[in-house]
Amino acid sequence: MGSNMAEQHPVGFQWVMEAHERGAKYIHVDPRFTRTSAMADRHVPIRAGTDIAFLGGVINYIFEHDAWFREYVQHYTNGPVIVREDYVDAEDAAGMFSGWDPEHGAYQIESWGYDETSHEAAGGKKEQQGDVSGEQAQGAHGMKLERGNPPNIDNSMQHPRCVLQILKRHFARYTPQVVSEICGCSERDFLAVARALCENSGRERTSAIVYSVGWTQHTVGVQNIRAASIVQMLLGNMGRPGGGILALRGHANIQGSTDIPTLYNILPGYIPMPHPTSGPDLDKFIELNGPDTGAWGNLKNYMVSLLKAWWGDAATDENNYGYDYLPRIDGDHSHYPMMVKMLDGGVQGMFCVGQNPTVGSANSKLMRLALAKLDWLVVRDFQPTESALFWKDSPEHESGETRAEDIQTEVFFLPCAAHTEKDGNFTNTQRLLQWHWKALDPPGDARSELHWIYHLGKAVRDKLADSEDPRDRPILDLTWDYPVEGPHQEPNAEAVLQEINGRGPDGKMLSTYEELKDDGSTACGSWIHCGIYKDGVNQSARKKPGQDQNWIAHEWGWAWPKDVRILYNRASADPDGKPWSERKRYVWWDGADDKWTSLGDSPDFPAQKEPSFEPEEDAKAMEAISGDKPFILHPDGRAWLFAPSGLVDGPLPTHYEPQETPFQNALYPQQQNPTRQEFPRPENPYHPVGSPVFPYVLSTWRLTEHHTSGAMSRTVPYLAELQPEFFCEVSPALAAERGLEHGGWATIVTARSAVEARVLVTDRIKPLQIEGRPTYRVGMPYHWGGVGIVTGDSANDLLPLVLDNNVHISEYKVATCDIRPGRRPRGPARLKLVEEYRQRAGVRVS
Amino acid sequence: MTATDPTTSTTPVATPAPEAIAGDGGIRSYHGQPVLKEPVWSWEIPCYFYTGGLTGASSGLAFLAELRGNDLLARRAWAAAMMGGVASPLLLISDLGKPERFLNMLRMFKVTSPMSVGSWILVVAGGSTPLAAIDAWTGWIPGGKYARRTAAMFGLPLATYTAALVSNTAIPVWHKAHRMLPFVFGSGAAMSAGAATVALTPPGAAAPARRLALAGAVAGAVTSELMEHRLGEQGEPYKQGAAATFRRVGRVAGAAGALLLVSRGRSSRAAAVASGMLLSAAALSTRWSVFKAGFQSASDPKYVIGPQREAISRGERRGAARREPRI
Amino acid sequence: MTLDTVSWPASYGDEAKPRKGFFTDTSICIGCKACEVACKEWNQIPMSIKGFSGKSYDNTLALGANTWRHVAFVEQRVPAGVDDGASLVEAAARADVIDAGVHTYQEGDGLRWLMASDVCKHCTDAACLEVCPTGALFRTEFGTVVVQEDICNGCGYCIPACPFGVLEQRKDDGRVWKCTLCYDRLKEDQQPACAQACPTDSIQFGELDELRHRAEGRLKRLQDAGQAEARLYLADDDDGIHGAGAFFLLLDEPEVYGLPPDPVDTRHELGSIWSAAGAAALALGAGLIAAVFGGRR
Amino acid sequence: MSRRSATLKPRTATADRVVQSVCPYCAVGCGQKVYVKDEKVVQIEGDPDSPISRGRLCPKGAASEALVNQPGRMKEVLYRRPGSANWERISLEQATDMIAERMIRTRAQTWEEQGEDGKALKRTLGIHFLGGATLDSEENYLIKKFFCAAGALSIENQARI
Repeated sequence: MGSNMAEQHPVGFQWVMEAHERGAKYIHVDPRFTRTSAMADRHVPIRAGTDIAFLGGVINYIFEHDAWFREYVQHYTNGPVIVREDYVDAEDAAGMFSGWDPEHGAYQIESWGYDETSHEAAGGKKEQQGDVSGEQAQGAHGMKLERGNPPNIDNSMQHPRCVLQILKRHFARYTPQVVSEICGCSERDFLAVARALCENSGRERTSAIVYSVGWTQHTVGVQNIRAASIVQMLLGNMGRPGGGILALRGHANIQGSTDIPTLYNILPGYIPMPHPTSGPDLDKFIELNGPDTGAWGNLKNYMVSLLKAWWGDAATDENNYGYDYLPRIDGDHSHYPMMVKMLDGGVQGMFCVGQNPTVGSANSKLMRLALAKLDWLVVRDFQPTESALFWKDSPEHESGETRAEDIQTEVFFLPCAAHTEKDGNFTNTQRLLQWHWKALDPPGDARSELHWIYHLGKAVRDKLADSEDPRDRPILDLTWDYPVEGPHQEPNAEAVLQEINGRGPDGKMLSTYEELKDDGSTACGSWIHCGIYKDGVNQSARKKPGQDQNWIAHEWGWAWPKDVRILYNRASADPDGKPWSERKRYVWWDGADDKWTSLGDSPDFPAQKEPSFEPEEDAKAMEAISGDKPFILHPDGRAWLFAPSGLVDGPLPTHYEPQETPFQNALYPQQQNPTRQEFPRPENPYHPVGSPVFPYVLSTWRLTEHHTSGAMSRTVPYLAELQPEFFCEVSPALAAERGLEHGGWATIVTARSAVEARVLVTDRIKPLQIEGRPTYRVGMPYHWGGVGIVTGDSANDLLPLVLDNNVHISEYKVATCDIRPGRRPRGPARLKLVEEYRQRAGVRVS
Repeated sequence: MTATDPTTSTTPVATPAPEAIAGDGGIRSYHGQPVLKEPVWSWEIPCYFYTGGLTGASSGLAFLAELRGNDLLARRAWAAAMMGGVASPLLLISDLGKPERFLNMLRMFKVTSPMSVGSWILVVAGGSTPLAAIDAWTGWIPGGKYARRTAAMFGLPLATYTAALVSNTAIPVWHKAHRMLPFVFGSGAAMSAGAATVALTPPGAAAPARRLALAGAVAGAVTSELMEHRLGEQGEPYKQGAAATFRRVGRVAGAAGALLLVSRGRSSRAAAVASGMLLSAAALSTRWSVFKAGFQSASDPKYVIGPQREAISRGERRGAARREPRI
Repeated sequence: MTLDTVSWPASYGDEAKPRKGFFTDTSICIGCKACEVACKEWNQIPMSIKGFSGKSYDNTLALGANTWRHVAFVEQRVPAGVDDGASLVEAAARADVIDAGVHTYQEGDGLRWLMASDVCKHCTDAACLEVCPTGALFRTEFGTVVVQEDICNGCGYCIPACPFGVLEQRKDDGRVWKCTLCYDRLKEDQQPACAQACPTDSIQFGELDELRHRAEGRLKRLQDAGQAEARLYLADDDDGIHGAGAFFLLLDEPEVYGLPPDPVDTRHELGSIWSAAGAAALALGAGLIAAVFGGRR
Repeated sequence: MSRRSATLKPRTATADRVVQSVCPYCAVGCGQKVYVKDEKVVQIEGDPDSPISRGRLCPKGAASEALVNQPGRMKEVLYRRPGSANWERISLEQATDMIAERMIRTRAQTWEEQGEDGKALKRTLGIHFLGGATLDSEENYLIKKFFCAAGALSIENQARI
């Protein structure tokens, strides 16, 4: 669902094809009929942005047919946990949960907590506020619990306030008929999917759900995934072979980019960035951010080791290991709010490193206008991208809105090295780090990012060397001494990897994060990666041929944490440690040797902890996790059907309509996700719900033949020729309604912009019947821009910025639009056209 | 593009783009794309078909006229043969781009390749014709009579092998006509040689050339008609586009030239020249018509798929696809 | 000058290798075009942008000088079930297939999207090779058909000779180019680039006998699973080209994929072609004699 | 058989060296073998040893050689002055120096030592970083480390997009 695996991950898709060959059922639930659908046993088209309704229907079906995996749910999830009395569900409050604070437009989440937990503990850690990223804002890593146990549990799961009963009630109205009405699929199709999932789950069988940005790029992105996780927990499909929820990531190291983030709100290993609340006090930070129990109970070990890795000898017990050197976040400083701030002149400098926001980011026109407000911009790429050239050629130049001579931004373009020209790790979509070796030196001035940041850092440090200013201390005290080699003085990437892995007091490489200490004796750049250089060997560079190993291929690359290939794999055994079935054997308790053993994976559980283990009084961290609780990152070791903390928009997924939609919410008076982030301003206006001026649903997507903004494909001859022109896909019925000619041109208009595209009339984009009328859709791949071998208008110019406040990702997958035959007007007439639409639709522009 | 409502359509196989199915006769194809590639040959090739025929038949005419003792006619016919004989390789080289590419043709002798065989015929005929002609005019060439015999003998296949060449392709309008096309080309060669010689020779000495031209014209008309008749629907390309235009020009010029030749060719040198030119134009046009018809036949999938599919449905051929597993 | 054409295996004696080929199973083709790109990259084929075609996702349109692997895309409406007006028998059959979880590729939603990677067929009876006057086209020790770029003189005869429209002239250099079945890679026991890349094994490379055997098994599985439309194409010695080195499993009639339903090597009629040409030459001779001797001088 | 045909050898057999790598496009993480001859990449193809990809590649992966040798690949540093209509060339060293200066200047001008409530912020929001997801983890690590130390808080990634 929400994934086009055959097109976006063709090589990964071989495994789906192979499973299918062996008799696995394969279903594609997606608005579009894609190459993925063409291969499926069944394609169920649904309206974009209605996934929660569909999955909610599946959850309801599971309860209606008593198909849930009782033993799994009882022991491994928080289904039996009783929730606080003051919790009010969205079902009972018109689509809003308890705790809504209209003044701040945010939820106070205390009431979502487990019964008999205190305010603070129940709400998890509250160092940060609702205006920060959801994960941190509401205590991603959980709440304070005695011995890892929720205070009130009803193992019969009959208590009206136990999670399972709340869940049942919450989704009771998501009947097949309602699903069909909201999603536009047939009841028959829906029931076939629900039945297939239930029939293929249990002790003997598992089902997997695959998603991609078709789920994340919504104002309800996180809750889409939550809904799937509820399905999988109820059916017992987590932590087991052939199960799980598989996020298919679109870029070589996008998983790695969050594990070791270049993200504003987290440190390596998902440690939250500090907030001013804790002041200079490290212990306060730990107290506010880490639960006492579970793997996060050792947050201080991880944090101190990280600080030691960064500031070395300058990080001492006296100075809180340099904790105060870290900058503080007190708001949403993510990409889109920063671009808006930039548009208002609040940002002086920007680095675009292998990234092309003027094509790839939503409302790319706003991106270009914002760049023009910078003092300086640095772009690193293979060749100057649209973002590097925004001052030279841009649609706004054509429409007369901007001129090169008026743009005062200094622009640096630095040529980058290719993956073949540097050593390093990509983390693939299943957390597997695979080392790629350098084959040759980069040409000319092209350099790796490692070279760039290392030498930039050195230059800054040199310039500040004599500074007495305390704010320069963190830079000067930084451990920044990597061995360099070759004619270009390239830093040694393995030396960096060793720092990430971490060293013990003796300077030897550490083997697991369990060895990290909070006394400054260990240094580790990313606790989840601890062990990647175990025994002084680059484990991620292991390349034992797959054909010489079993299917787990444990000696190829390295997966965090602890080289675990299936996360939470303790759940592949029953509470007593026996495999759920012989057929689905994976990790089990070996009574003879008193340890967890497996088919060839690392158990994601303390190796010697018996299934019957019960924590002692006052147990902390991993000691507080029972032997039958596989989900060790949660303080209670349970998977959360109901999320008492960690989310800003509710403990349970709830159907909300997208920001722009032709329809009213059929289930609740609350139309949209109440916590979504809007940026209403003239550059980013929104369409009214159900606007007849913008009657069609617009989606953007990718093609096999191109890569994101096209910077890595429109410049490559063999890819450029496969999909040479920007096009839109429409159904024959919409083509007839609007007089669009197959193979001709169409202009697609929103209140943001108007673009032109070639018309591909196809049955693949079927109209869906919603509320008794057909909804027509316009779909567009977004790969084109003004630079490259093949060029074209950018679909992202059409989209508004509107974010899921949990993660600040914009809603790329649904907006509304109009489409008309012919090419778009040139010059200022393009603006006029958009303006005319705005007025007709009564669009609010500020 | 006529858009249809997918919910009401009952067509079992429909496609969004109308070109996905070739319009005519319900023949299925891939988006109307051609199955075959059109030849890449340019204007030189149909001209060569003409000059080859002209050379071949003229050599024969000249040789025979010598035997008959009509030396004037023979010398003029040798001139016609020489013109064609010199032009032919030049045209081929021009089409290939470089002289050495023509030499490359002589790496092998392949019976399966009419072009290979033809290259050798051309080398022999084209090589001997100028010698023969010069010898006929001057008597200077040692062994000249052998050159003349050779030219005359190889002239005959030179005039018809080009038909074998185009017939031995996958292009339906050519290949299906492989039994008739050499006769069309042979007739055309006769007409070309007759016409050229008529134009070059005083009418008093040109009687055999006139007979040859007229016989060629009549035979050409008959064989072309027969060929198109036998092609049936496959012959449609002759009635379309450039092929049809050349065909019409060929017929009109041929009829006019023949008429003029019959009526005034014996008495008026001017009329003889005019009719010779008309008939030459007719011969050239006919070759062009055949040439273009081939292109048109290749570019429309229905001419390729239609007959193949029909032969399969008639049970004459099993086709290349099979649904029954052979295990 | 040589008189004999290289044949396989006879000309190679002990050097002859088992005949190599492709089995392209279009029932598992996902239309990713990896084969097209891998081929272009390996063979360093010049870029050729044809623009937006509107023909589904196909913008390269056909095999040619600069596209040696070509992926066809065909969108079709199919009756998918009782809801869509299909016969009850058909719907029931399809439902069984769906519930059995096998072999319903490229169907669903009343639509099917056929995808198929086409390539030079490396015919047993290869008209292109036979008509080539220079010997540039030859049969290798692997039984494949290759244009030798250092011999080809661009005469263009092979182009209309090919019943599949595979060969094409490259405008700038005048020579003809097509799939070599990666002749260079074969010499080092490496797979052709397309087969190596193909993510789903839709393109299978190997010894022809083995591939044919495998294909029969696959056809039977699909037929048994209710895929009545599945068929092998060019897998038999008794077709018009005596079978191909590159053969296919298709899910519709060949012409739907742009393939001729009954391709024939014209050499099978070479005898009558030459006879007709000879007869016409003789007739011309007779005509000449008649013209010269049949009246006054 | 022509001379060329008789002596034909694949580039994979004549390469100076072959290096195991990973595809830079999507996150499946297909294994690649990179063939180098005369300090130029001459071929990139799937690595059959990879248990992830078993030697296969998609069209983008198969085009990797064309990516690294792409016709328009820029090998020089470019600089555009404020208001200028054109690029000019500068050296890498000069660019590094100029960027370092600008970072320091912006940082100084936009430094926020503390918030309105008097609590320490120790940061600048005057610099925004947006990284692509084709950067290596080691590179991201140094970027995060350095920007954090500089107080340049708003570093972001494709992962947000």
